[in-house]
Amino acid sequence: MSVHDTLLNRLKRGCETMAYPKGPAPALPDRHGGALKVEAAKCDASCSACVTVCPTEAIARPAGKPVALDLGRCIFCAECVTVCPTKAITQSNDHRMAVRQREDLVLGDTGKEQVRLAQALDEKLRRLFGRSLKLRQVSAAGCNACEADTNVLGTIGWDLGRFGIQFVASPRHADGLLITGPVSKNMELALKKTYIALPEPRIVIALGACAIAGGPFIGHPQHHNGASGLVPVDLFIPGCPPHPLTILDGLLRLLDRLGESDARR
Amino acid sequence: MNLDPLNFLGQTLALLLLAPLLSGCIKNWKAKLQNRRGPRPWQVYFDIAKFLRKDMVISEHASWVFSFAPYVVFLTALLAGLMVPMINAPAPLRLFGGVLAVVGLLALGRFFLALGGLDPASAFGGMGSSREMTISAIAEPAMMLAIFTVAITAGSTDLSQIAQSTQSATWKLLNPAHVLAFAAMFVVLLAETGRIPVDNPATHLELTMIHEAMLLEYSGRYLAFMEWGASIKQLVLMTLLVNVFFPVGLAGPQASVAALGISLAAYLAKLLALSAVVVVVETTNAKMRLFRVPDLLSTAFVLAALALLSTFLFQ
Amino acid sequence: MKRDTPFTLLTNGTALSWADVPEWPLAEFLRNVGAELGRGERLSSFFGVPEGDALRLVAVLAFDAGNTLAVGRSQSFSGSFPALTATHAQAHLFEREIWEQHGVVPENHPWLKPVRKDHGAGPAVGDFFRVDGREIHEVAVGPVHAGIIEPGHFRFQCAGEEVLHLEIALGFQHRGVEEAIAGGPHRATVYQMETVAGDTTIGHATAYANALEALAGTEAPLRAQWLRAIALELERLANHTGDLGALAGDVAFLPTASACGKIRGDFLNLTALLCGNRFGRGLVRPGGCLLDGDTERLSQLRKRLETALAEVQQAAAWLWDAASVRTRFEHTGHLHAKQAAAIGLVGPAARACGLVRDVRFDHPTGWHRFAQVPVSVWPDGDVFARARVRWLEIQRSGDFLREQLDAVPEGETMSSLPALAPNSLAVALVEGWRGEVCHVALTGADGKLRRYKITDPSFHNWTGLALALRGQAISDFPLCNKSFNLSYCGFDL
Amino acid sequence: MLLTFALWAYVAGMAGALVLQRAERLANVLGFGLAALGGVCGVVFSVSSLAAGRAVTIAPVTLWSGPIPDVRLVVEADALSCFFVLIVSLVGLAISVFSLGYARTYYGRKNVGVLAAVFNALLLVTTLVFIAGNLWMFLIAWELMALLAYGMVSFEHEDREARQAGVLYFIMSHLDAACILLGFLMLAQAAGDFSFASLRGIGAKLSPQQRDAAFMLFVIGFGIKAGAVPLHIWLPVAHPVAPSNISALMSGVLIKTGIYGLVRVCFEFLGPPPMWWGASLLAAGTVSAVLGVLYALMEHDLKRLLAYHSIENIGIILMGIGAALMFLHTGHAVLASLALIAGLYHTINHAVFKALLFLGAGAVLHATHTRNMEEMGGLAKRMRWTSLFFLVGAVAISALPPLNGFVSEWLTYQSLLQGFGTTTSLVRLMFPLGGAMLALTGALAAACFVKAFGITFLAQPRSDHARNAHEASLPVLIGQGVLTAACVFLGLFPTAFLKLLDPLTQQLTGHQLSQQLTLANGLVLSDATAQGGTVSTLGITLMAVYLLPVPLALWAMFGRKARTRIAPTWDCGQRGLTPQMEYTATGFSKPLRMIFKALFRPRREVQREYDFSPYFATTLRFESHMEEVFQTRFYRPVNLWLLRLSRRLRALQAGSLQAYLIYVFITLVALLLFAS
Repeated sequence: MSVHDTLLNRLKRGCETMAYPKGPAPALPDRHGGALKVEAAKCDASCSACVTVCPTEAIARPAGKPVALDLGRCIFCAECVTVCPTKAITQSNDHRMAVRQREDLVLGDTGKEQVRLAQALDEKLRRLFGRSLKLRQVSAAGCNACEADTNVLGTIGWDLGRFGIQFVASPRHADGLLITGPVSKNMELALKKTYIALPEPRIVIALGACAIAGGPFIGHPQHHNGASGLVPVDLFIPGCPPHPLTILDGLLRLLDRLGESDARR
Repeated sequence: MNLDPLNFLGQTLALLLLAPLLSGCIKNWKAKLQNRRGPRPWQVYFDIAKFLRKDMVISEHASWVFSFAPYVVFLTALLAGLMVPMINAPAPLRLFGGVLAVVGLLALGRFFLALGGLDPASAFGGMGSSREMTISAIAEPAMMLAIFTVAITAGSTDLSQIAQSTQSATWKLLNPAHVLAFAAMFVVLLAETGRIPVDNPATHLELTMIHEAMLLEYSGRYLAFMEWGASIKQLVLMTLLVNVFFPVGLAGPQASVAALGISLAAYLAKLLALSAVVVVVETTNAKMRLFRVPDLLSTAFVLAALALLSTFLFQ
Repeated sequence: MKRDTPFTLLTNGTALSWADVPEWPLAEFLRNVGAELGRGERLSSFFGVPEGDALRLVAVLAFDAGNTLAVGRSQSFSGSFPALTATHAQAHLFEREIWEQHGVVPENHPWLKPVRKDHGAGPAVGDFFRVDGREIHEVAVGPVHAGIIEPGHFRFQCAGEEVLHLEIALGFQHRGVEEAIAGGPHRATVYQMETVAGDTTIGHATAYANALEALAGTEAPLRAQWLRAIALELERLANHTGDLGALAGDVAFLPTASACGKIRGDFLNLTALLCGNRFGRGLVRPGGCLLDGDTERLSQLRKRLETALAEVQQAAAWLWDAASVRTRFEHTGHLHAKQAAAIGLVGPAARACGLVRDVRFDHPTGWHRFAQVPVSVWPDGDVFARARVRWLEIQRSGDFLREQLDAVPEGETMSSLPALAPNSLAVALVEGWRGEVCHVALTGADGKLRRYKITDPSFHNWTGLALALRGQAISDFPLCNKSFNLSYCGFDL
Repeated sequence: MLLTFALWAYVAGMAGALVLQRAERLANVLGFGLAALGGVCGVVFSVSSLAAGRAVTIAPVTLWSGPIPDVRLVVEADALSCFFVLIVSLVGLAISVFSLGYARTYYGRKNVGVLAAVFNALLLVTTLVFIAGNLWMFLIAWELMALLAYGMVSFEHEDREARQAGVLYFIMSHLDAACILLGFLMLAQAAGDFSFASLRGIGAKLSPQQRDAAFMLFVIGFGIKAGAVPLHIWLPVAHPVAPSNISALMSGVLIKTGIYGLVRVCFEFLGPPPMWWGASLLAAGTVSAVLGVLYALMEHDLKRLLAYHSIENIGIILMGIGAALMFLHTGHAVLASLALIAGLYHTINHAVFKALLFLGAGAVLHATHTRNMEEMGGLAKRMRWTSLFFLVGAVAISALPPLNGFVSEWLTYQSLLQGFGTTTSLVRLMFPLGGAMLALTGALAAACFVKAFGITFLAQPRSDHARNAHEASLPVLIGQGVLTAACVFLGLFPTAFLKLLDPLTQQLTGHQLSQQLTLANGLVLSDATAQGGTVSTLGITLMAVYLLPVPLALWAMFGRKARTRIAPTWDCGQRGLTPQMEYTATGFSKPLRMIFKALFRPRREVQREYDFSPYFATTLRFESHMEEVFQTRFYRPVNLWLLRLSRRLRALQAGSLQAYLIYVFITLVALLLFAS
């Protein structure tokens, strides 16, 4: 592989990193569906078809109140969308789902048809991590799909490094913890020790349905149904696994690096 | 004792500011060669500024040596930098040390870096220190022999003197002794700054790290000083390579402002050219097996010995 | 050719009633299994079925040469049983698992340590094997690793840089998948099957679907089987490309590492084109496939497949041309064919040691009965061989996809699944990209799943990594580990 | 006058310690106190005489003249002897202060009185060797020194290793005494008189073959004493077993008597040296330096490691002296004095930092009851001051700026570099190659002391002794402190010290070099050529302090609010790090053992036992050994040959009287033939 044809090939291909967030976001696969939208008005009180069909009991019907869909527990299997007679629950094809508070993920009340997107960090943390955020990833049970999609962010197409965001080897060098998986009992000690090893100020990101509420394994006695019980979580990114675009959007929203292009709410 | 403050202050600032920019440029170009946009060259500044602000977590096993090492690494790199001619031939601390002092200061920095790696009782730090000292033990004689070749032709170990004498006879740059010495120094540069064939600076695998393994336990401002010291050391070695072995365009002692300008431009051009060569070498080579690295460095030693022989034959 | 064997033979993806499974007293059962293993057969699955407070052992053997499977069970017993591991190393992890899950003790098992340590104390607590010698020191690479990989504990016994012994302690990813299926299939079961090992979603989901279809006595429509084969090969392409890139990344060879990272994303997007999820979630269901690809979508898939295969061809060419890469790959992490056969390796790791083992070839089921993918084998058994096998499989999967996408079968993709037959046993093997995925389903009298055993290929291969490291330099461990690239969550379930 | 007072102090100390053996505490204070007093007087005397610049400080004085004519003990002190008296007194002073505290460990166990007495005797006899005026004085003092040192090596005679080391030391000492005796007899036979004054320049009267023979005898004799390779095998065996204060004295001072003898003979007695003398010394020095440090790297016994380093530093000194002899041959007297200054400066540097390291090792030994580094660790937090002193010694011996090791090696580099231009014959290639080997030695020494300091003092304690070690007593710390101060002074103020060497170089090479070596009124050290290289360790330290505000300003500007928190070491999230997971000393140096395996010839055996299947080992044992190349390749064959020869010779003792008469007759006839 001589030097010559590496350089030649490189010049021919040019830069393959996407323009986003300066340019338009790459399209989600058409059958992906993106975030769910719940219009409580359309939902008639008597039917509870979606509640029975959801594999992770993400949909609940509190008495007297319209349907409540917890996007944190949802694994985006879209069973409820197909089975709902009145199309109260629809797919919005919107990749933006990251939130700062856990309760923002519960949709259904008036005004909460869609996810309230995450605000940026407060002034002090943003000044500190705005242009240099080093994350330490901890995989605590789960199925390795979220890790794969976080790895994809490092490839030349997404190129996370251009935002100054980098995954580092030692927690001593890290500013934040990115947790995937429902935190099995066997990984509880390791997660706590990693969190302690991080120097303050530090942030925690729960990535994927497992890390938020246990994902497809919700309720199993072998794990803690997500990281929020063990460490204070600053950012929730739902999905099973969340599309790389959703993860990147969450990270940039946290650092207020999205620019004016599509900052909504 | 002509320690004029302007030259001293100018070079100190240049060292502090240029070093992170240079390592940032190298990272950026490596990314460009992989068809990605990559981190911006001044990203290293943001990282260092953030580390300075952050809190520190120190291991319970670490002793006072652990906290002393970052300052030693940072200051020795800075001092070595002040003894190497950057823009005009007489370096600010020219009187306080020639090439032997530069090599000695860098060795002192490495000594404390290795101790800092061993202190927190983690196996990775011990592994990093052992590998770092092994590689430097083989690299130093090669570097010393290359420097001797140049020093002997110049008749002194004072860097400014060497630069000026090599500069005066321009054909001297092409004689085999000089070329061989330059090649040997280039290999030593790759080994000392932990570049790809020897060590992968951007690796994530603690078991393969050499330089990075010793920094695993550092955080906050200590880590900032360590990273900054390492980038200054890289700038010092590159300046040594560029201004002493290839001193084209280096301004003389009492140079006019115009001459200084040209010298600055020539220096930056040479520095970026050398960085480009380093980047291409890093992109087209895989990391060597750890037991092959001494063979690479012994070839550097043989190159330097041949350089020495050729001064004797061709003089 | 049918060999005379006391076991009942059945082909892959079929079921038989629980009564037809031959039953022997414990000692005789173990003697029969030992005899078959002595003849060179392979143990696909070996587990316990609790009956009251007693236990009944069930063994599923794969007669690769005979292209058939064999099943046998022991009478119920309690207390302990003579271990097979003393003479047949491939049963060692299965017996440890039986001990951990059911408490029956395998007598004089040479390495009786918990597998996942799910009751109480976490994994990697027990006493590790110690090499005695003055200059020996331990290197412990703990659950949390430097990069973005799953947690596992590696305890090296080193003399300086040389590794004398490596012991791997897993169990950190244990989520209790098997325990949750009992009494199933529940609503969440199919989703849990897809997330047993995220990068082998299609492999595990197809095995689960085949097992249930076998128990229900039906078969998925032909076009669904065709779609499953397409998705399985796309998953293999994506993972092997990712591995080639990761191997190049581990030796810091940037051109191939960066190129393959991007191309893996392209292959995942092809799967997403079919079913919306990059890992193929929501495609395979018992009874067929939930989503279908119309001609326009399939032709778009065919075109993008062509460009991706061309790019991976270019990236791999760089890798094989670079001499500095070849010196790192060759003679690293060597494993002999005899060792590989003794510990029962499967998948690319086994084929890289020269063993011809491929479920698509030995036990074809579904669409593989009609379309053949040649077996990619390489003799040396080192990191270079494992990389070459991956490269051969990428080329052959590419050819298979081109050939299949040019001849799309007709028919609908989904059929309803009748109730499961009671008291019957089904075995489903699928050649996942890491090797043989084995699902064994046993229904009770009420037609509900009484016992469901999943064996991920990593369950066989982790011992291979521990063996490959002996005598290597510790700085080569990440390279050897990535050349196997085994699943931690598939092992821990 | 001061010198006689010092000698009498030693005698009094010896006598006092012997008499008061019973009262250990008193004997300790009296013995070592008087030794310290003697040391102070010796230092003041030598510094004042060297500073005064007088060529001859004490005219020849007869101490004792016996009944046999011209068998007199004459004492004479010139600049060279004053310099070495300075070394013995300075190191003796520091060690005696150290021993006040260290000897307490022997209370009740060993006889402290004898230890103090022999210590004083050793100091007395060594000083006499340096100021010996004539042959008898020199040889008698030399022999006494060897005997006393043998006594000390087998001081802890209960363990077999010490006894064997003592025997080996005894044999080797008498081997070198024999060679020196033969050499001096050849010179005295030519000069007709035994006084050193008459021996000066005697070489001119000898035929070239005789001069070369005399030179070879002296090189072997003094080489054994100094411990140059291949005559070094006794050093790493003898020094570690002696009590720490004595091994500090032996390593710091006793091996310097070999250097003193070599300089005295080569520069004064044997006249203008041929080229091959200097070249052979330079080669021997280079080989000693490289092999010394390579063997030191492989050691995990702290004191053996330091002993091997003595061989390395002796090699560096010999390189300086060899280069000086070569320059004398080629007529470059200025360069010769530069090389000589480099050699002698390194002699005093080595005496100081090696004694400091041995004292540090002694303090650590006392705290952890073991010499094996693999059982130490974590001492930096428990023995804060000892670790600081050991670190200063380690930085000095690794020739790192700004301490004294760097200055003497800088001078050696300069002399080697300028040596390249002195001749046109191929031999000039030896200089840069010698320089490269010196660089290799320096780098390996740095690696060795990272290992020594790191494994001994840092990380977690590896044994209970190390865990509850505590700081040494005050005198022990003061002893080390004195030597640390000496290291720092010799490092930062070389120009001041070089003035003391002026009378010495004047006497030996006829040049005073301190003015040419000093620039910027004493701040900068130059290499005595017009545009030559300069270095200023004081300048570097001042600049370091001057630049310290840069990181501090950054800290103040950015990180004022940053807090520091103590947490467990990052262990990848497992249950916690055990000492077993720390790096071992042998593990640390394993890569270098692999690189230099041609020299070490490592052999490794792995015993793997398993009950049932090879995949599940029950026990695994790993042993690796290195071949002692010199013993197996050189000394053992010589031993076997000697034994065979002596067995054959025993046949001569036939036991019959007639046979013996015939032998006498034959020798008589032979002598007659020879005499005519």
